Amino acid sequence: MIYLLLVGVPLLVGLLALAVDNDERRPWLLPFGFAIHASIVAACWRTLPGPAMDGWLRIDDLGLLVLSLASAMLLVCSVYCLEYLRLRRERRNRLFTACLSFVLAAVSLVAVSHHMGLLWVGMEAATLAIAPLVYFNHNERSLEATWKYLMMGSLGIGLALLGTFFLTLATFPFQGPGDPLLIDTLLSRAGTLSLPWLKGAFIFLLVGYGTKMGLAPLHSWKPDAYGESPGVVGAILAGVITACPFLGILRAFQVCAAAGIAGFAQSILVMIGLLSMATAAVFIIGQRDFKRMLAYSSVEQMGILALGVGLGPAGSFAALLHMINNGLTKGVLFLSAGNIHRAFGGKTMDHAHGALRRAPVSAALFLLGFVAVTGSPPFAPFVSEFSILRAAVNGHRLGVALGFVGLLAVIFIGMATTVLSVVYGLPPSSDSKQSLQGDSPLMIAAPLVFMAVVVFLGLWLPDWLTTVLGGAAKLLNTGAA
Amino acid sequence: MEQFSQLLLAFIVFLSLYLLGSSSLTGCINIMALQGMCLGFLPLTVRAEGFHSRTLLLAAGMFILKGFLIPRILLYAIREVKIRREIEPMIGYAPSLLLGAVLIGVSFVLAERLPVPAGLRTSLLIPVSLATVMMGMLMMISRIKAITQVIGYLVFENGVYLFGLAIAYEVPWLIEMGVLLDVFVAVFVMGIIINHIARAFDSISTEKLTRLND
Amino acid sequence: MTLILAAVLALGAAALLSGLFSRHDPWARSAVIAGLAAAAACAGALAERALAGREVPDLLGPWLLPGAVFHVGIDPLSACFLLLVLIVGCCAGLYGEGYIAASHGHVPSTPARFFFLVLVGSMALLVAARNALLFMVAWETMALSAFGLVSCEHGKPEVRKAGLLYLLCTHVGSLCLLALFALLGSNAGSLEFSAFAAAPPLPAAWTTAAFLLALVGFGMKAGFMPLHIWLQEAHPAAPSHASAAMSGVMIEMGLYGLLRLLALLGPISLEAAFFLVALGLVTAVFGILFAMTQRDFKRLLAYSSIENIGIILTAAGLGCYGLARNNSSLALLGFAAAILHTLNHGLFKSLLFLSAGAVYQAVGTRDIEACGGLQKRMPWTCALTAIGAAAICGLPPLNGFTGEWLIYSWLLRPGAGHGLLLGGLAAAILAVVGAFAVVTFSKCYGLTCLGQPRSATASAAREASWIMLGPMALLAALCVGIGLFPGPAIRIAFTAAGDVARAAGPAAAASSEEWSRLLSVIGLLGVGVCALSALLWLFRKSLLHRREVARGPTWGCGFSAPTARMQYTGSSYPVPLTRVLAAALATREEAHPPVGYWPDKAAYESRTPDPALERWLPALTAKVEGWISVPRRLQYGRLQLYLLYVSAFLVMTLLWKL
Amino acid sequence: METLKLVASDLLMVVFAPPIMLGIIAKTKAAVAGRKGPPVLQPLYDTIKLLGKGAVYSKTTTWMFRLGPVVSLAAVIAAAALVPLARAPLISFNGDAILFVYLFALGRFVTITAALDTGSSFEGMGASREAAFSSFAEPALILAFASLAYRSGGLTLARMFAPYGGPSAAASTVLALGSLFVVLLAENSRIPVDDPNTHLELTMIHEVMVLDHGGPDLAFILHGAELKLALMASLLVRLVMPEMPLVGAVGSLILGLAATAVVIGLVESSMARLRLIRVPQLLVAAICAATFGLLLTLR
Repeated sequence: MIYLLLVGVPLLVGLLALAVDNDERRPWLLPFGFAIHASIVAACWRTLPGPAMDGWLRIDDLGLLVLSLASAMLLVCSVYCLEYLRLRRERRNRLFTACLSFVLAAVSLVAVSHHMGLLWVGMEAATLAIAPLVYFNHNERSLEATWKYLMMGSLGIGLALLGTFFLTLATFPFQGPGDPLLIDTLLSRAGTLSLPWLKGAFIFLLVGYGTKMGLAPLHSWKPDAYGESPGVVGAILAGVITACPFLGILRAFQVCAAAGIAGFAQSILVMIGLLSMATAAVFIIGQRDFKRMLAYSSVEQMGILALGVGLGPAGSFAALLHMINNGLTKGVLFLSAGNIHRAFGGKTMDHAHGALRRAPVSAALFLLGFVAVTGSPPFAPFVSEFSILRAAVNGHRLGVALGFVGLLAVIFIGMATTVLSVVYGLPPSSDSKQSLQGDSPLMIAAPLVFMAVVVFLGLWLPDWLTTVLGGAAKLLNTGAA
Repeated sequence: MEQFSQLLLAFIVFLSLYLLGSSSLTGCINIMALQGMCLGFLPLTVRAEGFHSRTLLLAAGMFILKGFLIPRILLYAIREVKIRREIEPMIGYAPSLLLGAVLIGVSFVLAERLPVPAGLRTSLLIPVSLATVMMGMLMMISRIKAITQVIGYLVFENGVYLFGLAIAYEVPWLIEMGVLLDVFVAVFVMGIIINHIARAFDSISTEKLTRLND
Repeated sequence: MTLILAAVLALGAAALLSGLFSRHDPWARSAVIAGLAAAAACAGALAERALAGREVPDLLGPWLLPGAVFHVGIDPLSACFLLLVLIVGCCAGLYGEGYIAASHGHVPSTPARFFFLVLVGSMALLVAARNALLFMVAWETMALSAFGLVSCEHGKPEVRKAGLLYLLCTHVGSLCLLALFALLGSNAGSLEFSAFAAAPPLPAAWTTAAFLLALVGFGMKAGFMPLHIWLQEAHPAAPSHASAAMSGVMIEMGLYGLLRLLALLGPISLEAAFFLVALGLVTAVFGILFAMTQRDFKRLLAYSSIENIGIILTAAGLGCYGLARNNSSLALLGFAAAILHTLNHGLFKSLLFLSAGAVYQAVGTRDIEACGGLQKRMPWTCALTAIGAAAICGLPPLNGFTGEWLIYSWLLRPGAGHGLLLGGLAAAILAVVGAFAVVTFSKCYGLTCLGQPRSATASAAREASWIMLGPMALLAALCVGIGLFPGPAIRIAFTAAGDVARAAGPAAAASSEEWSRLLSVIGLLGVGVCALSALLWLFRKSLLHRREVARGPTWGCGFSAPTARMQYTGSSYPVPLTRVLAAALATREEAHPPVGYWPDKAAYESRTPDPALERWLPALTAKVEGWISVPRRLQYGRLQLYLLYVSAFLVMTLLWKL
Repeated sequence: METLKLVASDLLMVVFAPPIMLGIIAKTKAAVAGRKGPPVLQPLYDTIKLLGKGAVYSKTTTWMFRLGPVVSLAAVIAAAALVPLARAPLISFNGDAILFVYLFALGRFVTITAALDTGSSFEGMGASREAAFSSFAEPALILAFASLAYRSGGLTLARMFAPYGGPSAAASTVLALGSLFVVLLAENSRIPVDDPNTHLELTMIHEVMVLDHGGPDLAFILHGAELKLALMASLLVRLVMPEMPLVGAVGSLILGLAATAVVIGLVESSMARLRLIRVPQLLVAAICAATFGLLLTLR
């Protein structure tokens, strides 16, 4: 029942949005619909609902984390959208609003599905639902971005499907009750799975979902899509849409760990994690376009997530925490970046400088978000990144630790150069800038909320969250070496 | 029966190679249609379980969809944007053919490392599907025109579908759900995109789509 | 122990209030002053208790972060630095109010107040932190608030440049510290400092790694050569009260970190100790050399901070030598010298920065060549500057001498051993540094305050307000007081050093008494010098009584119309040295000497670039650019390539792993 | 009683020995030049005369200008309290050697700032040179002190300059003597480093700094300079003087000072003034000598 609500409510909201024919009122559907969704999620926190549809739907700690992150972020972003869409009157926002709620529906499906096939379907739906959002600006650049996004996305989805088939074949010869792709079935029969097929499945799922998640070298669509879509869409892409494929990879990892080949999966994850960080470092240095810079930083964060999971139990705990911290911080960054973009009519260092004078709050938030995302205390990402570092050192993997720290340093240098030149200095002498407005209440309220949470989590990790994170990490590492 | 399926599979690989080599768009689309029909026949042959109503339905669906529906859409698309031939691809035809051969080899090597799933009538299915997948990717990589990339993507899908046949029995709905949804959606959305591309750039080539870079 | 929390909270609250009242200046001001006063009261009482040797129980609180405990405690070492933080913080903060008021909006008041209070608060928390995570939180808060201060006036491009450079350096340092604490933590199984102390010794490879990480992490903040590059850029960029706090206290926090680590982890190897001494001497020599050649007096002060850090590091290295030889008296002496000089440097350097700020506001430039003749126009400021300059040269009746004297007595101590030759040479190098300091600060003070004004603004300069002069006077009084009656300061330094040198009990107390007795004799001699000077002054007065005392122009050696432009300039003053030391300094001279019988305009300009900043760093960045430009080509926008990456990666991974 | 005598003798030393030494130097030079020369007590007469005169202060100057002479003289007198003149010094403690060096530094600092206070280009020039050259003299002094301290096992001037009969005593003593003598010449602006009675300001170092001082101030400065010379000379003498009772000690010290003065005079009349750029080389040579002495003591 509750699952039906979780997926159905946003779906309904989306359909309503399609039905309503008034650009002024339509956006107001979102906050209310999403608030209901959020309250349902809150109910899930109180008591985890049991499995439904003979085990196909079930919220475990992993799913709960992703679900809550998505619900919270979309709720705040929908509030931001009220103001944003009011400013973008020249566009019809029917498709935008509808797709936003469809995204939530698809993501909820991914989060609650306890079956690899169903999870894949949800991922597919999410991929499709986000495309119109990326294309919202309807200009050549956004078209190109959407094209690349869809091409890469469909390829990734295809590979993920192939991976799912591999997973099925790993269970052969399959007899008995239940569906072979049920997580529970897979885990319970972990011992009997055929390892070559399982390995193949993991690789295909990693590449397929990794493409959607944006791990290097599968990330190349990211800067374009993030750079050309509206800031709020960027926030959702970087915060929510990356969490779902990560969940998919985690499920595959869960099975591998249960089947006792965690080492194999971890080695690949560490490799791809460091590779992603290195790639991000290379492209962040001297990046003049601050939205593309954020995209690369997101590539880096994905790498950190993969690395964390690759570093064993402690690392996985940190990685899951980092998934949440990164989502919220990216929320701050993309929303404030969007404001700055609007305040200057450009998203490169050449157009935008001296933001602190023209859009003080957004600029300050942008600066703080940058400091936070690069892992400085007292902000939340620091906690998780430090824990990952400790996990690496405790595992006596000094090489990995060294690379991690070094890449963090390089990335910080690259980002700082761009961010500071955007935030500080004198704004360009503006002649026709009255069309470009500075801060407006709702659009700084949303990132402010995110920032508050980031600071809070950086100073105080509530124990209810810790228990869930711990449970999820335990799920990941059952039987892991 | 087994011989027949083997024959079909070999034919499918051959068709993919032919696709790699051919330059005329209509030709490509027709060959794809042909490949789709072969895919339609396969479910009846590869599995030991013989003729279920489900299998029949699946076969018919594939036959119609991949054999007729999608080719129609694609032909409509190229008529819409008025182009016939693929301009010079990124990788020439001969090299891409060679690469295709190499990829077939690779896929057989990989298939060697995987145990043959039980209940499969032919051991050829897995390598062939992998090969088709890879050649589809190769086509997406080596071609300039958006439409040919779509065709490549369809070849890739065919490969995935072939693979799905191996498990069509144990996982009743996945293959239909997955492949149909996937193919349908991908081609549909891309059709729209292509139209947009046509309008935005008055050409269907992705040459123009290289503004966003570092 | 809750007092420290009270202090930190008071400062935080004051910061928030000053931010809230950004519209009502008087309220914000009173908030600042109240916060500082409250913090001083709380933490001062605490420090007094700790230094009096009374046991102060630690304060442990739950803190829901992985591996974190909210654990603050205070021991003499902490108390010593806490005292410094408070004194300098309060003086600079009070001064800052006057400075902001007098700057007529050049200094944005809200960030200048907010970040300053946060800076002081975070430093107070830092010295009390007993858990690595808490330490890092305080450390980074300190670094970031300092960044906020540095980029207060971010309208100016050079300020932005300085801010960026500072941010990059400090973050790299912080990352090294993170790695360091990860190492220690994994060895100790916990992030508690007490656990570090109790942990088994690190594996050999890790020891080296930890040493280097600590050196870079803390040295980046303290400004060891060549990690100093940010320092001389950032300190001039910040408003002067902030520069005072940064140069007087913040960079010392790097040394506090090193000392704290030594106190926790115990002795380091002999080679490491020698390395520290050598590094300290190099830092000192080059710091003062670059200081000598600066034209901007705040840059000059920043470089001299590097020099003093070098001296302190030398002393700390000597202490480490003592530890390594487990000769506790030597260790005690070395660390005590380090801590004492840290205290002294904090005092006179912040005094000098404050007066520099006053001069900057009066003249409107930081260029020594445009100053001069200020002593007639702003007598109080210049008098205090003179005291600071004499103190920083380590001249006897003032506090600067006490620390250096301790170092000398360490180096020239009687006894035999292979270290002695090095000791003598080190002493000689210290002497050179001292002499260069005399050159530098006779230039800084003499050419800025004395002679005739070299510019119109300088001749129009006005004395600073009392709210600015008061704190400066207090600092100067402390400099003189410690110089004449060094007893208490010595005891503080020695009790603090006891923790690091692991020398406690009667022996340590005895040696502390011994040294304080000797220094008190020196102090008395200083009093004697003052008394003697006073007597001679009176003597001269009586002699000149009822004799004609004429006032005329300066004797121009026959030239009848000397002008202010004929005075010696900051560029020409150190030339005898820069010429001799050309190899080390690479001073660029821009000279257009007068030519012909009727020469037209002649000019001379000299500039000494910082090699680390202006040669090595660009070379490094160029190299890195070269490296990354190769993979950069991978992303040039072609979808086919992107697809190729995916497929290639897939096939590779399959062939490799499957 | 003993101490009273000691104080009395020291006081006499501090007040009368310095000018007389200068007189002897002048006499020696005159004698070498075949002139009659001024009376030996001439410097004393000068000082007294100057004390009797009024003063002229530049309008540019401030209190710093008047502080200079006073503090420099006071510093030197304080240094005198540390120096073992005839017997034990008035004040002696472990580490007083460093204080001795730094008291001179204090005197230099105030003299320099006083010179800069006049705003005259010549005095600025002198200040710059004084500051530069002394920064080569100080390490030599410290190194010499270091070797003496190590070999005598104590950082007090009294012990360092007491008679010493350890291994390689002679060599190290000679080296210390040599370096200290060079430092003495440099610190007291004698030829070959500086020419005290040149009349071309451009070539002066110390003298040019005090161009503007007159009357009692000049008297203070002159006496301070003479005293400084006398103190360092007496250190040299103590280095070679055997232990003996007070009277003998006073006598031999006076003789030694006179001898030193003669030597200085001979050096001055036999050598020309070095070019300014060469001065650092001389001092570096002194540093090398001191280092070598240090090596010898440690061997």
